[in-house]
Amino acid sequence: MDSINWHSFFFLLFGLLASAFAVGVVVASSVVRMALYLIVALAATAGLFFLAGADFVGAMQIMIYVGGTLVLLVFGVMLTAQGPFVSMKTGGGDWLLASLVAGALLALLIPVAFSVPDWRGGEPAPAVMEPTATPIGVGLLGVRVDKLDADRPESLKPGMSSYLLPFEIVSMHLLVVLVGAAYLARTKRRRSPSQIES
Amino acid sequence: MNLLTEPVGVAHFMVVGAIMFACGVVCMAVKRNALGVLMGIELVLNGANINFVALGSKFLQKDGAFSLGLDGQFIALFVIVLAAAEAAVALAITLNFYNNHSTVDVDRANELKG
Amino acid sequence: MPGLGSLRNNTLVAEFFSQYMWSWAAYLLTGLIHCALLIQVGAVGALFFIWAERKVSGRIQDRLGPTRVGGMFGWLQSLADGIKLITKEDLMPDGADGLLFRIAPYISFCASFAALMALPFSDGWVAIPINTGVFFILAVLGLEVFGVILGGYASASKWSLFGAMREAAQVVSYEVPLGMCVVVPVLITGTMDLVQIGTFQEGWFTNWLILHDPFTFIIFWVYFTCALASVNRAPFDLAEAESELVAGFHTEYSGIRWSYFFMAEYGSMFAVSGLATILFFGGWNGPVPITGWLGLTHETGPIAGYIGNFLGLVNFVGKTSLFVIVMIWVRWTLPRLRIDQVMKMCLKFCVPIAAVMFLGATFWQRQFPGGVLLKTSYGDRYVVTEADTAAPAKSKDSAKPAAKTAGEASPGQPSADKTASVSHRVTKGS
Amino acid sequence: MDLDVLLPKLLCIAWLLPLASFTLIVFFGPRMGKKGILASYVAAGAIVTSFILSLIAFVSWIGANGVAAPGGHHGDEHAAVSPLPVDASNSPSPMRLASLADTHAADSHGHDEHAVHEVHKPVAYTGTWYTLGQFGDLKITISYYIDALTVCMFTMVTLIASCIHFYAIGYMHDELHDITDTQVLVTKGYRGHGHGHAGHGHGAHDAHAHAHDDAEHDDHGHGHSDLPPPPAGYDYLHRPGRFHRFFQYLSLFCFSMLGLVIAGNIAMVFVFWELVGVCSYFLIGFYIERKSASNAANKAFIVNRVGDFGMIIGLMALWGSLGTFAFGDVDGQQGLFSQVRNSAHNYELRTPDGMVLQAASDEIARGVEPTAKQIETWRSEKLGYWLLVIAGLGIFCGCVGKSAQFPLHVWLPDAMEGPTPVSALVHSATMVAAGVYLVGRFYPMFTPEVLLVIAYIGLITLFIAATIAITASDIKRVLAYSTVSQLGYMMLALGIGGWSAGLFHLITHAFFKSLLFMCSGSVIHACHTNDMFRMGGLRKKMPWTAYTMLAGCLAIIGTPLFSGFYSKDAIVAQAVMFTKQNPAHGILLYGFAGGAAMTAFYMFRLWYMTFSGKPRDHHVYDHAHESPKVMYVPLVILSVFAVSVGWTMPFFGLSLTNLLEQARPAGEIGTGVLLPALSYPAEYLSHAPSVHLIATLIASATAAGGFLLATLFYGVHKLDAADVKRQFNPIYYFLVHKWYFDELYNFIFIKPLFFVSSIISKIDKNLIDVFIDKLAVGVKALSRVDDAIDRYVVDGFVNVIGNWTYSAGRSLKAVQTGKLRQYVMFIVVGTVALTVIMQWALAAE
Repeated sequence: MDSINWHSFFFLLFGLLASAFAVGVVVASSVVRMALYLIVALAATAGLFFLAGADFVGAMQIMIYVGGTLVLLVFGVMLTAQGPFVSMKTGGGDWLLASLVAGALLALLIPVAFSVPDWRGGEPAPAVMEPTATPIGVGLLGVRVDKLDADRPESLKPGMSSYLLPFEIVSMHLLVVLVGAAYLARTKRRRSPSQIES
Repeated sequence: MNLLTEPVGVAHFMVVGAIMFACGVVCMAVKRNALGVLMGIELVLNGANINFVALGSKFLQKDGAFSLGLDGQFIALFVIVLAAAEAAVALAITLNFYNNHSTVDVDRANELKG
Repeated sequence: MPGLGSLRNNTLVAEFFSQYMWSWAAYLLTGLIHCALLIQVGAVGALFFIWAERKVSGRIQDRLGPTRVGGMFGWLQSLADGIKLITKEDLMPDGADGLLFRIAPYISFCASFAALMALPFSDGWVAIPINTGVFFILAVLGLEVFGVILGGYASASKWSLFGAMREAAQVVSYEVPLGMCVVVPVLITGTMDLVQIGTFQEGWFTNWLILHDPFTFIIFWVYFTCALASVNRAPFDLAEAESELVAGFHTEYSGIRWSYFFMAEYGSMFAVSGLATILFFGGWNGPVPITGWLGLTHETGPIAGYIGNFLGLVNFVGKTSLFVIVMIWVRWTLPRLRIDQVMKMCLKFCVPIAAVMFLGATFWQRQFPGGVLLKTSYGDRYVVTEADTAAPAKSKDSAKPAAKTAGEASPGQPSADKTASVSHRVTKGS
Repeated sequence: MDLDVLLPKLLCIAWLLPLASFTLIVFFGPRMGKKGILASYVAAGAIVTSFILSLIAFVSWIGANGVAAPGGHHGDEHAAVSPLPVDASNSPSPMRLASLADTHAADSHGHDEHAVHEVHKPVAYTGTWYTLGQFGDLKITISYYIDALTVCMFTMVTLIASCIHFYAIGYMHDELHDITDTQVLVTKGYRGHGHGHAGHGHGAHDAHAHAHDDAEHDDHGHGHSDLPPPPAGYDYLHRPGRFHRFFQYLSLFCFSMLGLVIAGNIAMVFVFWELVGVCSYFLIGFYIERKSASNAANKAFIVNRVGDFGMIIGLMALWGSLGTFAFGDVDGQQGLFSQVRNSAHNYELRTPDGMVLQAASDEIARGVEPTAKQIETWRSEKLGYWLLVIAGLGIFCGCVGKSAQFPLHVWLPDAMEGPTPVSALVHSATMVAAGVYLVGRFYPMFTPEVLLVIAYIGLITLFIAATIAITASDIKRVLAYSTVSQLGYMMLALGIGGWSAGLFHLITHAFFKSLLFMCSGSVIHACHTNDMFRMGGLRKKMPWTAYTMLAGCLAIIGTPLFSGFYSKDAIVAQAVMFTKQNPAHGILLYGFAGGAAMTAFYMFRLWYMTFSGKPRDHHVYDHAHESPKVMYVPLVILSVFAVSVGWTMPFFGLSLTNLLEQARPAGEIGTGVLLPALSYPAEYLSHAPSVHLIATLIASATAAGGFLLATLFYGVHKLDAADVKRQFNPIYYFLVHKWYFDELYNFIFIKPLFFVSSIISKIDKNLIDVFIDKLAVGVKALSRVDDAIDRYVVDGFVNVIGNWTYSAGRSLKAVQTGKLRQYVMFIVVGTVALTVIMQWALAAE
């Protein structure tokens, strides 16, 4: 027996976890359970990111997705968690239809994934893991360390831009979104009694 | 191939991504709870993210002819951040919807029916 | 094992074991050893700190605290309590969501335990050396609240639900200033690797980052406040405010599940205190460089290095415990805040102060890249070697200062060094 | 700091400060303090700071260049400044064109008697601040040309302007609140075009307001307690005060004037020339609701435009042939002066190569090679000389307009419609001085022929204006004509080669004329009338004004020891020398002397009628009062200067003439080319004691004669003016009607213009309008057709499409279920289907 490839082993572990809990999200009827499963699925995805060598993105996944997004979701659950809304049943026809469509989607996507020979794996990959936090951080500030010109190390390859502008846009976007969300979700002023009478 | 003994490739990651994507789609399609739909969106985005990261990874392809390089991670980062923003807005919309209709059933939100 | 280069140290240990058994078993064994050690930190630490809490609170309230169990000072009191908890009947309310109710304490405990995985206890003594360690600890600690929320929700009790909601609001809010505070040491050291941050402060206590500049000094106190809030300690313990919510989110819990929550709380207290120690108080580097004087470094030899590391561990745990005890002291001294005061504290004070300090530290770093008090040795230590700087086309006279700044901006491991110095050069050039 | 760095900086700041003040007031004027009172402080502060800066520049100039006139022209009077051995061609720019004794040139060309005197190039700092644009070789720049003249002018302008700013704070006080203008009648119920409408609107005229133009030219329309009731059906105009606007214009004016003075090229001069004209227009028309004021403003502007037309011709002649506008050499490029008079030829006037080539362009086109030798040949054939004459005459044309010389002098007296501080600043001290200044600045370019024209124009002007002034009854008009006359003096002086004499008189005149105007303003302020026949005996009521005005009068008539004496003396001396050398033009001296006598006569007529004797109108007399301190303190300051500005400072040896000598253009005027008989004496020759003695005698005698006559008529009433008036009735009316100039122009220009325009209007109405009408009818018919097409074809088409879209929308409506989950399904199914179809399609390929 060949020795176990631990990378593949952990991939299988995390992949199965992610898939299983993603299915769990679909199947679960309680919103809170859905949230729990989603967390596990997302955390497993973070594990997949680590396996793919994207440690910074993985950490971000945990920090923002799992930490931030889901706390927000749970927040919403708490605010709307009153008896009848926790679970709402859907008709069997809907389920059937959705499954068919999803099946078609999978049938489309999975062959596509295997259609490129290079993507099928099987060859041992380079072993050294490089930290990605610094290149990503510098890249967000406008310099792509990984795209340096071999001839002139002080400059980028022609046409290789970086992500300073998207970064700024996303920052502004986040700010606007937070303000907008706060505005949307604010407590509505109750109508005064006099208005109700009239 | 024996997945336990041979190195995995991009395709395997993409399969996981596809499964999450499909689950997300089903989730959006069958959940009547607005929060369920939201979670479906998160799953869909996450499935896409897996593809980006996998295509940018150095460990999964030998020569990297189709590799996105660090760009994959950048895109994934932006997706994560935008997903957070989207979740915040969607939650706010949901809360507003709840305030107006006293429910989070998306089937009841059909006032824009043609 | 390709791709898991971050588990390098463990790989060494595992390879040692794998001479005697199957490799997978060797890896498993390695992992188990680490886990066992870390759980000891959680469990034994909890025992000690609970005892310390009782003693401290006793002294503060002008009484003696536990005195009997275990002889002097009642130092076995916590153990006795633990045994009692384990043997207690495990209750679950009727309307509870069984799965979530059961799983919630584990989630909390796992989160605080996972945070300890990335915490270095001495130079290089860390379970998993992640080069985004700071980030990882923050992210994982943020997950602890999830268990609390699930527990509160699953209990089907309005007290629990209220407690959980309060906690969610509080923790989500305080993560923002906490993150900002943590960014400042990262900014100064140029790395998120906790080991490197610790090594950065080697030498005298003047090298500690809290004394690096006025902004770090102020931001430490903001960090400490936010840390208190994010681990739900008094005066921010609204999630378990007895006077209002019975016992908050763990009202319905008892027995061993309750004790998991308890351990999670003390575990995360230890984690944030340890983080504070590393980020601001030199980690395992003492106020006085005794290990250096005694020659207990890796340069002298592996045994001496091991002893030095052990002294560092003692140093680290001592400082961390000191912070935990300060937390205890705060708890029994200050009254609990109202929820609106908690929020106001975060949004109106902590966030702006942290933001301003962050800006200030940025400018300080720009103006005095070496800090002001930091004078001693680290400057030479991180000079990039000639091989790193000679390769790119750069004039000879400018190579030296560039190397120095690059070294200060990003000290540390050789593999990261090259990237860092290159990136620095690019930033200057563009 | 070196002077070549310091001076441009100082003067630039001094120049731009009023602009800053103007900008501030434009934007924030009405909000500056109560009713804009702060605007005056801003403007005054700016100009005072400018003055201080100019003074620093003045002092540092003296510190660097000494107080003595350069060269040995003055024999033993002044020690000659040792010339600095700096080679002008090598020195960097902005270069210090040192007093260069070009002895080599003098030796090699030592053919005439002047060559024994060293020829100096004046010290001047040139440079460029900003290049606006470059067209071929021509650079349009903001540049500077700073020499002693510039510095003196700067100090003089800012000093007088400062005094006038302070004076105006008091004088314009009424504008701080709403004003009832008794000179403007509006129909009852008219409320004006809204308060505070910007710019010079046509408010009152539009509303059929009638200018109530009686003999009284009252600057002050504000209500007295004893307002005569307005005629039935009319109201007096009631309008908000415009205090800040006044100071805004003053600031802009100061900026423009200083820019004109510091300008380093003739194009920049022209720009500021126009700006000055615009300011003058604004200020004359300050009381825009009065028809007379608005007419006067228009008149001033249009008459100036006539002169500017000539100036543009001159500019074109210069640009077309010489390719540069700059006065001095900048960045190694030869300026105008160097092209006309260069050191290689001992600074003698030579037709510049460019003009020669321009004039010889026909021959060049025919293939004659323009070699250096050929150019010399052409030059000796006087080719291009006419171009130089035309350029000079053109530039002088502009000066004629601006300095109100005959025949364009008609606007200046009417300009007295503006507030009195404006009259003092704009129409006596500075703006009208701009013309004289430009003649002085442009002096090296003028050929003897042009100078002769200048001299005669000056003579005619001074004579006409002096005669009119004798009969004028309006106190300000007397002064206005006096100004015109004095400007004539200056032009005359410049025209007969008295360069420093003319400019010296320009500066002394600026002081005493602004003093006189401000005194008259003070009187008007007190009496609320301009009419001298209603004044009298005011000396007791307003002593400060009376005696400062007396000082001004003494100065203007050239009483010994007063400043006017020195300048007039210099002019007379030059005139004596000139007529000695050119007996044919003796009239220049006699006309001059006659003018001087008339000056003395009308000035003292004015003073006596105003201040001495018995009050003629008791109503006016009772109201009269001394002006406030803010008004008479500037008077005192100015009177000090009016007396002393011509003196040579004891111990220092500092005198204005010496300073001006430092800026004297290099080279002699020489003899005329077209008029060979004409030859100009060098100015230093007139400093000979023998000439001076004659000059002093002439000047003093004429002045004394005029003064005595005035005293006889108006001081002691030995002779009755009315008798004389009766006796010379036709002449009197001829003079009262200002030589019928306005009527003449009316007949020659305006009437024909109206005639021509009426014909054109008829053509327009009967031919063009009819054609357009017919065209319109045709278009109307065409549009009917078009309308039908639009209605039935285009609209029908659009309607059909619209109906299709509508029905399609109705049938597709059902798809829009409003259910979120179905939409998700649609998206996914669509994506899958699209992919499948595409794959199928690609595979089919």
